Amino acid sequence: MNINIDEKGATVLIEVREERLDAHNSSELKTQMLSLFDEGKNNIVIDLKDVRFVDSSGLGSLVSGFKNASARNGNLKLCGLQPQVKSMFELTRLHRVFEIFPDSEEALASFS
Amino acid sequence: MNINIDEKGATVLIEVREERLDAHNSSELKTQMLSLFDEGKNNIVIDLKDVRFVDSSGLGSLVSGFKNASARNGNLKLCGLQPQVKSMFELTRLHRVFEIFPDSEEALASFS
Amino acid sequence: MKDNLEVDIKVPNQTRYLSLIGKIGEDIARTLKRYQGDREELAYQINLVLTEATSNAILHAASDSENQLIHINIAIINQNLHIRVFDQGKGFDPKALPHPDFGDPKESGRGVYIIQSIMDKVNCSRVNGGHVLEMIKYLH
Amino acid sequence: MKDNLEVDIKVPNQTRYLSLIGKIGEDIARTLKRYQGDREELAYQINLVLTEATSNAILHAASDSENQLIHINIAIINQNLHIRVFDQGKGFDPKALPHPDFGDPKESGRGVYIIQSIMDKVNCSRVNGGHVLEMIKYLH
Ligand SMILES: Nc1ncnc2c1ncn2[C@@H]1O[C@H](COP(=O)(O)OP(=O)(O)O)[C@@H](O)[C@H]1O
Ligand SMILES: Nc1ncnc2c1ncn2[C@@H]1O[C@H](COP(=O)(O)OP(=O)(O)O)[C@@H](O)[C@H]1O
Repeated sequence: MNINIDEKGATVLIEVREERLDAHNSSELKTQMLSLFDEGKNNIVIDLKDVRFVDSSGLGSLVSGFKNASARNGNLKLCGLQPQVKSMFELTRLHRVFEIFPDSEEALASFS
Repeated sequence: MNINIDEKGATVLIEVREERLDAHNSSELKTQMLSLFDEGKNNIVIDLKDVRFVDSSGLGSLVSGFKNASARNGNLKLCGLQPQVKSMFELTRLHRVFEIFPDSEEALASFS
Repeated sequence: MKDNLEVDIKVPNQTRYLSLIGKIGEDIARTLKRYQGDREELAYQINLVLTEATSNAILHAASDSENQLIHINIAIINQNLHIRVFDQGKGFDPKALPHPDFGDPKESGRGVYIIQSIMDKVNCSRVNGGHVLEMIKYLH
Repeated sequence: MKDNLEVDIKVPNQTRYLSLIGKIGEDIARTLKRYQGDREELAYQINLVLTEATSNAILHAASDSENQLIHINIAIINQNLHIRVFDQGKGFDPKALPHPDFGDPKESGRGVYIIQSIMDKVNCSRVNGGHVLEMIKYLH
């Protein structure tokens, strides 16, 4: 999976550089987040701007990250959702669960 | 077929605004050129910059236009060939038949 | 009937082929002659339904053999979209599944809900020693 | 064998479906697991061969019926690409066709030449009252 992980102060920015976040690669994203949690990094922004397609497994990996971050008193926020990806969050009501920002700058700023 | 026809002095610029020039739409391009010849417009530049795919019918319509223009003491020149489209001209040796330019500006300038 | 079409796909039992199957679905959506709605929205929906149903077949109902092929059929019949995904599993009743609990979001359990939200008919039935999930969407 | 796959397509006898068939070919090229060469070049080539062979079936060998479906089969078998295009025509011998005259370019007559340049084996044979053009490309 093509992924970019960048520490921005106390927050970690994960850029998913894939066209699809689906049952084929979502477990890799989960694993990446778990190793961040292991290192005590519990504030995460996931930038989905390159992602054109998300399925229920992709959503599941984000929910997993969100729950793990919250359980550790951190947070997981999203940004860069393309319109059709956004619709997926609405269909599954997950837009009420995640804080969603237009871009990574705003998402990162919200942590400070 | 999505096509743009623009008179630039004594030369006509045809922009093919389609991803494919193939057996489905090439006869339309031929018809368009025939009506230009009927109006006495025999110097033509065809800009293929939007065209990602050409098949043998697409090539055939360009050969038809070239022969008609030449028979009327005009010329038909090409520009904006994407690399894979260019390979098609090489495979069929048509790169030796047509004058091919990088862009429409250079192709139009070559007429004056 | 005019404008009917059918694409039948057999690929290895592996998630790396989900993207191929989804893309074929998108290509079909973009080719539909008489569809009045938003084609790009339909393309995403067909991609999604194919991805969900096929990954369920791989995850919940694959045969043991690594070389077993997954079988998917996509057809336009009388302006309706028919998607069938065949598997070697024990089948399940889509209508009996609980809706996801929106108040307490879980990691899994959204696939069939998504399929049912998009398609007009969803039905699982026995066929040659396995099952087929049959999904229909009316396009007119 | 591992990584075999098969896509079988039936579409109306109309050139507007050429782009769908070509795109499915491109999608397959981009999914191939072990291909070492340039995938985008292969994608164009498969798109082209499918387009040429299918438009020939539509133009030279279609049945009279407007509702007749065109039948195309694309398969990866033991890392070879097999493309078969079925038609209702009288068949022809690809090897007997003259090469295009490069010195005196004509409007038509490049389709089969292009197919033969790209594919390693090209063969036309009788099948159920019509013919099939069978084309193979070795991918390894
Ligand atoms: N093809 C199938 N064969 C057997 N059971 C299935 C199949 N597809 C889905 N199921 C059952 O339906 C349940 C719900 O599926 P789904 O909504 O996709 O969520 P998830 O796959 O995340 O559990 C699965 O957990 C499984 O028990
Ligand atoms: N499917 C087919 N059935 C019968 N004849 C065919 C078929 N495909 C090609 N041919 C014959 O081969 C000739 C050469 O085809 P091709 O190289 O594609 O050029 P074009 O189609 O431009 O004539 C055709 O003119 C036709 O006579």
